[in-house]
Amino acid sequence: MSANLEKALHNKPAVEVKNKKESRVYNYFANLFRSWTGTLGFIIIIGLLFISIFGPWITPHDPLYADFSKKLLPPMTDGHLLGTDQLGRDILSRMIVGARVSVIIGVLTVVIAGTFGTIVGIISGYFRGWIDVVLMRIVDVQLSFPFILLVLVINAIIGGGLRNIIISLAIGGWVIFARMIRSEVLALREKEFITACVATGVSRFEILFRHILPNLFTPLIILASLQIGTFIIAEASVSFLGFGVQPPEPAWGNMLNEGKDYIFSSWWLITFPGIAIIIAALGVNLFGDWLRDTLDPELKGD
Amino acid sequence: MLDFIIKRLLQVILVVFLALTAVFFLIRLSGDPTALFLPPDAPREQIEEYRELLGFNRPMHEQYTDFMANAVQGDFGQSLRSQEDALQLVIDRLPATFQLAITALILSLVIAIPLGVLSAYKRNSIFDRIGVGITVLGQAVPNFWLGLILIFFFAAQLKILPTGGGGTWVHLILPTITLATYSIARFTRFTRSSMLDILRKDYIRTAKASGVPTIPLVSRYALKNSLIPIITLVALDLGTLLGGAVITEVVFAWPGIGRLLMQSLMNRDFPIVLAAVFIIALIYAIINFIADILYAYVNPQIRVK
Amino acid sequence: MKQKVLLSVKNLKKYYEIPQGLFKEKITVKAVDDINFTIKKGETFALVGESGCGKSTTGRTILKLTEPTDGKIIFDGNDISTLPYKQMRTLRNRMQMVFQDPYASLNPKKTVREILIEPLRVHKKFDNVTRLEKVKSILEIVGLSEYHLDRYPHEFSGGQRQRIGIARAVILQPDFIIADEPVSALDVSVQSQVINLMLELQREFELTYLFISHDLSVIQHMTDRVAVMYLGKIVEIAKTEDLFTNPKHPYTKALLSAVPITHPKEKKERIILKGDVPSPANPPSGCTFHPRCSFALDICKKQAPITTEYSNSHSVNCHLYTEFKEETTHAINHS
Amino acid sequence: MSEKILEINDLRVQFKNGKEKIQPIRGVNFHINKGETLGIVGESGCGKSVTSLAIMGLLPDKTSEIASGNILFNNQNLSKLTEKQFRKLRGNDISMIFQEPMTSLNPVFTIGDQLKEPLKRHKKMSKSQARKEIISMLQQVGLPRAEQIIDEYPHQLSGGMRQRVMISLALLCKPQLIIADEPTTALDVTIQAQILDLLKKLKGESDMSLMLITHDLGVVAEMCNRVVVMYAGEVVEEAEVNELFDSPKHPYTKGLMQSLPSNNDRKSKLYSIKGQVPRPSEITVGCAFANRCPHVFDRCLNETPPSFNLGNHISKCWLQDSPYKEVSHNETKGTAIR
Repeated sequence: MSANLEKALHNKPAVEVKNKKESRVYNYFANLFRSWTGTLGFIIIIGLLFISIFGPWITPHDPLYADFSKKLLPPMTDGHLLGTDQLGRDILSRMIVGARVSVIIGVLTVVIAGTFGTIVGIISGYFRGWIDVVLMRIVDVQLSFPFILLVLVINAIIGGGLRNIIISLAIGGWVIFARMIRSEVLALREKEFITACVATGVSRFEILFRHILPNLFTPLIILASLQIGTFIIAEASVSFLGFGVQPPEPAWGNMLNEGKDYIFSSWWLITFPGIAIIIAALGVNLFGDWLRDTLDPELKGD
Repeated sequence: MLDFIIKRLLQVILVVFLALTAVFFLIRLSGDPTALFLPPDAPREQIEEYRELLGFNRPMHEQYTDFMANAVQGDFGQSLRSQEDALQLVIDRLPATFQLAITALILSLVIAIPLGVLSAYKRNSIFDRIGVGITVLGQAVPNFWLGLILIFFFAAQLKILPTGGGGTWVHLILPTITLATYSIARFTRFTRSSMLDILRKDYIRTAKASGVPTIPLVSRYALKNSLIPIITLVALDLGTLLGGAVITEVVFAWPGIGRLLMQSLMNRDFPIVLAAVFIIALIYAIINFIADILYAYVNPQIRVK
Repeated sequence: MKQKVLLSVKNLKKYYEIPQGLFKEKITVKAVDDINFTIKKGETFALVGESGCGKSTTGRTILKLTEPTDGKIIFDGNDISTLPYKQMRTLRNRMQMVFQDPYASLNPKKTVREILIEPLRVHKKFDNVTRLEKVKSILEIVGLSEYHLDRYPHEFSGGQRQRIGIARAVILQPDFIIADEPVSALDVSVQSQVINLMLELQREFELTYLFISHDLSVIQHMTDRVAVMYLGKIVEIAKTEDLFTNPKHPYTKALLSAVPITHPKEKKERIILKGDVPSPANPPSGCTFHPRCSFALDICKKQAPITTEYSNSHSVNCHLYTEFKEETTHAINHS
Repeated sequence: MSEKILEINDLRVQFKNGKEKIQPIRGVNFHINKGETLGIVGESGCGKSVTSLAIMGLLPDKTSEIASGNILFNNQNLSKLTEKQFRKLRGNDISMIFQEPMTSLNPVFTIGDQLKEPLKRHKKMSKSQARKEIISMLQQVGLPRAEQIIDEYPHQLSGGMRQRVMISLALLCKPQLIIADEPTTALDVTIQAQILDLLKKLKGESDMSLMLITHDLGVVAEMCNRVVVMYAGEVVEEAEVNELFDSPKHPYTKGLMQSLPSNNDRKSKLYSIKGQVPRPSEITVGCAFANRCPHVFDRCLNETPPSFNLGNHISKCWLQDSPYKEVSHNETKGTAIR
């Protein structure tokens, strides 16, 4: 037999296998940059994170400093790139600081609602029985009430402020996670590889932690990324209606609330914060969509 | 079928009951509303008197059972402000909200379903790009902001449409567009994805193999199949539409339930809040119930058993 | 020579209840309905039947992957039918399973190393170093190699995955393996490789197999005794050679005759059964096979047949062999 | 010499997936004579289903294309047809029976609604006429209660009954050619026997041709006149059925036959072909079967073997080199076929 034949008959040897972990990260990025929507989302997210971390140091003016002599200046005047508001505060600076509020609210709400919802979903889906019935009844009841209204009613009752808006959003948002995780766990429980674990003699506890949890990671990360956008918009809506984050603390939503009275005279008050919300929500959604397409090929095209 | 209807009705009652219970306790735990109606330096006796009058001094469980007993008879008490019947106030606002929600729903279905179908069928074409663009952008635009921008252009600049208020069809135009945008985005997305899913199915290949041309294949065959998931998703999303209606009503000063609810929340006029919660939960439950029946109608696997 | 009995199943039943709503009565599906058989140490016992006959449910019930409704499962002298989950766990190192679908039965998030070490870890066998040695040697035995250790299931073909599944089952060196359609998801050329592997492993580790399959040619090749199932019941049990040369039950005869010929010149008398298998939720009265049986007697509609020993290793559940043993057997054999 | 109804010459199909391009079909040649049953045998991924979709013009249009070669149906080149022309053929002159009777019928339409489509499209029949025709066809394929089944939904029928419905759908317009893609694979063995029996009976009643795609050599032995064996996107062997079973020439065909349990002694080690079917991306130069072949020699690894014609028996293997002569595609047409 020739050497050529030897080669053909044997599988490729174990080169490259060692660098697997690194190459996987590399692959994700290569994949990301192949999709321009994903790349755009990624860039927006990096930008948002940058602004919200370094915000206080990069604002051109003090976002809280009111100068009535300079109120309602249009954009590009007097060193105010995006103009000033009715109290003469710099809009760009307020938007930069407001970004942090949106990011904190989006991320923290997802973490809190996601954690709570995941725990409920797992308990419900894995242990079934009466506890599942009770928990899912609660979820049904909550889902039978529009999300944004629920957040509004809760926030109106418990009061405004950053902490309370996060609590209200988390109370409104956990059910989505609970329901998704539960159905995911139910589907996993029926998978043959879980049956195979039972047949091997793996304990129920280990099945949950070693086999079910790792498989929940992908759907959870996808849902979380898509929910951040929902929460950012919800917070803006609630703040716009006069609840949520209270002035003078700048948030995109309450800037719009204050600006709406000047809609006939000063268009810039309502335009720029709105665009900021759109860009943020767009970035997170695009990235979330890309994540789903990449991590969960089953759902592709959705 | 009867079995199914009874089961669903029980569920509706349970949902409304639990929603009311939750909001009732949330309100009571958040503090005593009497203080709001009296000057800050009101004497103690006056506060007590007022609490007595409104029943806030009694034990919580008694207040709750009383409230429920009355609520069952349709009595949610009187508005703390205007002393009018709370439920009646809410019901009076119902037609305006319905008008807005239904026009917006119709508008979004009329635009979204054809767009979604086209987008899925001509995948990666210009239609698809437009469809996906609308989907992505529409979901990122907060509807209150869209409302403001529309007011700015059509009312403030062009002066061709009113900024707000209700009454005529002209008043309906901007709120409808505002409210429908998000739904158009969502429904286009549902339609597209469920259509894409259906077009991959074996039975579509079978129909092609027996010579069915493209247009009936998509419009008759695949659409009927994809209606099943679309109905479910649309029904689930009507909650978002209702929620959006509240915000839209506020932006355009539309005299519907949403605006009433907002004002009552601001004023802590809790009988009205409870009555509004009751009505909204009830409407939403009924919508879902109708969706289930529709679902059974288009899906023979449920209908014929 | 009297071989030791490893497993005996007595009056095993598995019923499922399907709720029909508030006002209607639940439907009971008798997936496995009162079956009896024994498996001797070292033999390969087959369960054969068409889809929905209850053969897979039987396998899963024996391993207590679903709880039996009634009956006894006696493994190596102990009744395990009522053992709770925890006690059952410790016994599982002696009884293992190979699944049909090599794609679904391996956790996609685990590497081969993790998949194969798990049984050893769970049953606290050996220290870490020895465990890895064991994993490597079992991989070698099933025809894979060390460099596959850190790969994920999706990097393998169906045949290779089934080898991993088999390796997981044999790594604990169990006494008894239930193989549920282990080769039916595989291509013809890979099928024979896996069958060879299973036969080799049986010799090497003195395994006892319960082999569940619908493929009669595979069963004929590798099993010692066969039980034929129809609608949750066993209709015939015999030694494999006996069953294939001398089937008794009309259903077995039809089943064997339905197997396609192996050469175009072969002529085969075919019994084409009428209609479809009835729903197990609403089985026919008496003998459940009677509506499709061309030899059905009046009694078949009214009364379920009892097990009749035809010879000491061949039993049939059919009225033809209880009521009118002599004449009818003759009639059937010449029809 | 019998008339050819279908002829495929050097067909190559290309699939695009992003930048990747693969060829699941790499030069396929065969033909079907009028009235005969041709079996196409091969394992999953050998390209047998892709071939059938190419004949039907049902390849996914954006991700795949016919790279070269042609498909002649009654001397009409199908690969040049417009979608509209093709539609007139599908379900009328050529029809297809699919593998999965459970998913191949639309769940939200009644059987009658689905079956009337081809009659409406191709035969311009009125509703009542079509209904009569459908009922008689349903009876012909052995469905009891045809008058009721026509108004029922697929989920109310069993797998075997649905496959009968699929067969009646294929037969409605009395096509000249039926392509059956694994028609019995999803069915139980007793139901398979019923369906094969039905196909034989229907074949005997008309002069239509049948192209039967299967992985099961037993089904081939039962049903076919001639057999084409496919491996990794190519035809590796083609012969009359008795000839093929009596003396298979290609090592792959031999291996397939020898590895059947019924061709081995009980409990003995089965003959098996080592390794596994290559993925289309793994195929390089030389014979695609070389890495699994027990007779492999140097030439197999470097040169792709041509199809050797051994008197009505074609084998694509270097073992058949001398004393037989190589046939080019043009010659194949002339000499390989009676």
